[in-house]
Amino acid sequence: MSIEKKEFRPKIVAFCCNWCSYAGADLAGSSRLGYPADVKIIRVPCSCRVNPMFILRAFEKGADGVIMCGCHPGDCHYSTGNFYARRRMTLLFSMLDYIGVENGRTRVEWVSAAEGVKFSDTMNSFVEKIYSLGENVRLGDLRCRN
Amino acid sequence: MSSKKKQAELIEEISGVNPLKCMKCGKCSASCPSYNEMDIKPHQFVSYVINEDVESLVNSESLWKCLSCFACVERCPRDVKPGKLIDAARQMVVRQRNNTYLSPDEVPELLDPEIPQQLLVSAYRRYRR
Amino acid sequence: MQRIGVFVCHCGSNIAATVDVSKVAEMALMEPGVVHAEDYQYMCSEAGQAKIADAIHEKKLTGIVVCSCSPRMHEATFRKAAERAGLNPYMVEIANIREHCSWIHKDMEEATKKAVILMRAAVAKVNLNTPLQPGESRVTKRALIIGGGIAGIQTALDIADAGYEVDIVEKTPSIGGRMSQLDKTFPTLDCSACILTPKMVEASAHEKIKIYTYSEVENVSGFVGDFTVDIRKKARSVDMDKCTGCGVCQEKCPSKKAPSEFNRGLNNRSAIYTPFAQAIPNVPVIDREACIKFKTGKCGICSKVCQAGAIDYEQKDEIITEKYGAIVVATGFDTINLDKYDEYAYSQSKDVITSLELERVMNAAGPTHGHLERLSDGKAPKEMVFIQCVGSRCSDDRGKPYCSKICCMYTAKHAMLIRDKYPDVNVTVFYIDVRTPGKNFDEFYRRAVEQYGVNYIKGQVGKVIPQPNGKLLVQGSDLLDNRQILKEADMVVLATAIEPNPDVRKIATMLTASIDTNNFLTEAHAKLRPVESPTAGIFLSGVCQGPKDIPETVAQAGAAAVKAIGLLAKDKLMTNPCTAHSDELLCNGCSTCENVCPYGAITYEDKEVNDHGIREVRRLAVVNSALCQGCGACTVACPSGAMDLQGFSNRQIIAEVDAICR
Amino acid sequence: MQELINRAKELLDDGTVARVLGWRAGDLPYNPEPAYFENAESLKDFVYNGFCGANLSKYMIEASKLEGKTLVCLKPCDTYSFNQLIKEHRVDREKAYVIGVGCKGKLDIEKIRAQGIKGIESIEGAEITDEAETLKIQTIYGEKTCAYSDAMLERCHVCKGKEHKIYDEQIGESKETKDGERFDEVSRIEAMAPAEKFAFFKKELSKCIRCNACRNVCPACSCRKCVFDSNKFDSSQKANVDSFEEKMFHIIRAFHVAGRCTDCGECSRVCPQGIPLHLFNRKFIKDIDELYGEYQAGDDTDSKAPLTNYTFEDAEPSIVGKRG
Repeated sequence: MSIEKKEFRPKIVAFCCNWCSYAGADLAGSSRLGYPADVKIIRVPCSCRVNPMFILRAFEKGADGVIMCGCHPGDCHYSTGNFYARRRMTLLFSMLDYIGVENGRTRVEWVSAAEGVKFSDTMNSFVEKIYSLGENVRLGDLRCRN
Repeated sequence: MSSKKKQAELIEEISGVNPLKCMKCGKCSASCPSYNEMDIKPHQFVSYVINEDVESLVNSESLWKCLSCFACVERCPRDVKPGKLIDAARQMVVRQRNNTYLSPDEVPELLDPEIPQQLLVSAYRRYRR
Repeated sequence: MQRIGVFVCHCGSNIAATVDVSKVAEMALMEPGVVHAEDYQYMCSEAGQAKIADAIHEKKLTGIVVCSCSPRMHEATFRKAAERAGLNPYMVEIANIREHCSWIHKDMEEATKKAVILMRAAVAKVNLNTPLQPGESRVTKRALIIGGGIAGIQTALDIADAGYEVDIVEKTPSIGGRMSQLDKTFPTLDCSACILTPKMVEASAHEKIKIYTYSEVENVSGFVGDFTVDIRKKARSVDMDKCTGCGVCQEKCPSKKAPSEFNRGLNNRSAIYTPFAQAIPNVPVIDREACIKFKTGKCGICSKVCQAGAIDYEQKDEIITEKYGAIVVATGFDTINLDKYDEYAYSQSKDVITSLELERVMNAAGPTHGHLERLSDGKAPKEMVFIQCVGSRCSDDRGKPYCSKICCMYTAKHAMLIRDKYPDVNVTVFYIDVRTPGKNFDEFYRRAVEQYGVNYIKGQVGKVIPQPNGKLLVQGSDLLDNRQILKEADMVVLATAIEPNPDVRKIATMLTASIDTNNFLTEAHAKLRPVESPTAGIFLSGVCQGPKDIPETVAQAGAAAVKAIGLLAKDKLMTNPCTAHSDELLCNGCSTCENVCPYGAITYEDKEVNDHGIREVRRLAVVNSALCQGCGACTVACPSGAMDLQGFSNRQIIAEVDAICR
Repeated sequence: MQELINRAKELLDDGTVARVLGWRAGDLPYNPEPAYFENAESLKDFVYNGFCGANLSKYMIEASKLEGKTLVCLKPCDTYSFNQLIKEHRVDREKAYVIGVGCKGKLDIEKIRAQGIKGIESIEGAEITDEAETLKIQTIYGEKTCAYSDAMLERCHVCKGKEHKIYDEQIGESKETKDGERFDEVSRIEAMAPAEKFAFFKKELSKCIRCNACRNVCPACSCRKCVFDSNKFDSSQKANVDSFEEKMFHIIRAFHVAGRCTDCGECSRVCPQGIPLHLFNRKFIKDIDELYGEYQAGDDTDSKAPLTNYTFEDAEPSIVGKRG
């Protein structure tokens, strides 16, 4: 993918749980498995720490995509955290889809500490998706003041 | 891109096989029933593709000695499936010869009751794409 | 307002080659709260840490941001450095500009831009950091070892020798594990039992070691230093105190059709049995599935012949609850199921056996009393074929993707022993690669070839076809000679892949220890913390962590013991201060958070509060910070935002989001 | 209504309850308001008619702190909210004397106005005991009529049922008013193209003035302090900082009550701008029913709520894209 400077560069926030996905991202790094610099990672202890407020806040502040990564279901460091996270995100994403936000802008992916390749592949495909969706205008102007 | 590389990539595309996964265990050659008839052995198919020497493969005896029994495909521990590679090489030959496709309507006429079932199945497998 | 210092690490060229580190430092000075910024070659070095300490003193810093490698790598280092300089260690945040930036991006401008943003996010977070004080929790000075094989025994002995109580929980009726089933060990060819039995005896006689055999871990709660474990002692039907181990019951037992687990099902045992002669404890168990008394109510012979009156048909499972400070997992391995490998005719012919079965065949206490013979007709074999990598290094779903590591060596051992004892037997080994790293290992393999004339053929076997004459036709390839080989063999031995004991997944779940896709327990760090689980207080010993041979297992068992001792030697532990806490004025007392807490750390109390002059008694959530592990599930469940997580507070994460999206 | 007043007097007189929580007439014929009655004397102002839509269960949070028992009048749908509040330890069952009052569907003045009926002076037929199928409305322009069911609140057309889920005694008959499907509206929106959905919600949410009426009336939104008023998320402001605020507010509000919302419909009833806010809550209810099994908040006081529960096989979030 070659992007010229003036072209659209998305802002992408990735929430990664400390035990699996953040370590998976570290492994992607130490294995030199590249993905676009548009992705910025925020470390959280567990995917169950990710509040829907954070995701909406990211969109409010201009994010074009938000992705959350956690341990595979059943492998959560805290046993059950990602199960709750899975339900929360499913409902939140469904709601965003319901109000007309492209569901490609949100994603949940389970990445273990050993899956550096998966982390990098996931980020590459997510970024590609965001490029194809273009700049996120919808979430910013749901209320139109004309 | 060189034409050799293109050919090798075409083989990989048709077969859906990544030859780099091969660990050179030789189980394919150990499984092959027509091993002795072949000039290029099943485990060598992989290195021919990796070395981009598809031409030798296409001109080999092996191409037509393979029974498409798929024993090598079944048993390959690394999912490399040499049988699919040779199948793909045959496809390349067949595709180059124009007008050699049969339409499905023509098939029943050509059917000889003496033809072994296995040959028919194998023929369909070869030419299904 | 915080006074923040930003320290940008070059990490040699690891970061500096792709990120303009001085630019990052320069940009940092424009961030709110930042009063100091510098870059340096190696921040983690002593000189680098000294720079941080100096800046803390000179600039009166209240917060630190280190832009460097992953916090998983050096967060602890920098926190300690800050603490030494008098700053609360939790006022340090790391911006990961190596793993998440310089190592994955090539373009300098782009990588620098990203590094600046990551720095900003960390600065935004530190602006909201508050000093945190770790709590204290006590340490129960007793360790639990799950699994009584050589790994478990060695760990137990080492911990017990250091003066701490150790309990071993073993699922089967005796300790000893896989090693007790082996005949000889490579590369010295010692008799396995001869070196294992003394250790088993030592463990059972050790005053600090308590052994629960025929028992399983049922439930685990608590946390590092203070685990509470329920152990199910399965009904043995024999009173351990009364039994003298005379063995008469086993002789007289009329039910002798149960396959012997110890001999891998190659022969049968009685319904009341001790698995093997040197079993510890030397007390039999009744296999209730096979026992005639339990099946029909009639029999009771064992009870009649037992002079000691030890047989107790009424015995029930017993649950023992015990507290432990540390838990070592040593659950070991088994060979994989070969049902999916039809081509090797394992299920069709009795003369195709696994290597572990061959160990039993070669062993004097085994089904053939140590004579090498075909299990189908008892004839002595003349041609033996060994097939390597059966189920190992497989990327399909039939086998395992990893190398089982021990097979090359034990096959060389088997081949050598057979050629030594039966020089007229021809031995052929089909291999893909011969992997013999290790002290005296390659020499050992070369001896098999050079001294004992074992025929090694590079190539895999395609199929094994049982012949009408009872022989086995082996069709393999010889890749070096480029020919296909057809060989008639009398016996075929499969070097079957090993896999972690299937029970380990259940145990890992109870312990909240992480486990990989192959069911191997994950270590805290692949290189630097190989015997610890990421879950504090859980240690790994033996094959449950990855394939290894006996010397490696014993070495790891010792290492796990030292780590456990290091924990048990402490009287108190500092607890992670990044725990949840509830704002009394905002809490609704609705119990939602309690419902999602995996640790039972949240309880409710009726407490008087003073809410802006209104004094009233309210039902409030209270977090037990010793139990809380800081996952944050409660913080999202809480609708009012009363519940928050220290170190990862709502406002901190939002500040990071804002900084990234700015 | 008289039976209700008589019984309330009895209970006040014999000291069973210290006060009565009901409705009294407002300044207009169609806006009765929730009220406490401390003695028999004051009960003369008590009303209960078709316009008494207000769900009184939320008032029990405060009433639970008062001395003595409070008699509370709950319609069938209100009892779900009351149960949910018991489950969340927000009300004290021991402090409440619940009279399950009959309901034949509640009226929406906006529906009447929408039929062009203006200048209303009085309305006949809204009495709870009245069996009449039509309302007689005296206006300054003369008498108008309107079918009762045409004036009913949307929520009554998809009524959960006439059973009271919790009560100490019941007074008055209830009527089955359900004649629509609860999720029809949600399904209709789900079937729209993204741009259409977006346009729909843009139009609706643009009306929001952040008066917080929806939040204040909602029995599930009973936090002592709302996250949008506290500094816990850097989100405390009543006026909107930017165009995103309403969306954030309404989505988060719906999320916070997801699995707890009984679908009482009060949010939509009180919205001065007429935003169909129940469409957010009902979307979550529909998703929960479809993905995690049918669940009705307030059906009982002890079941596990969908968002504090899980199964290993739960749908992945990617199902949102796959459902189409």
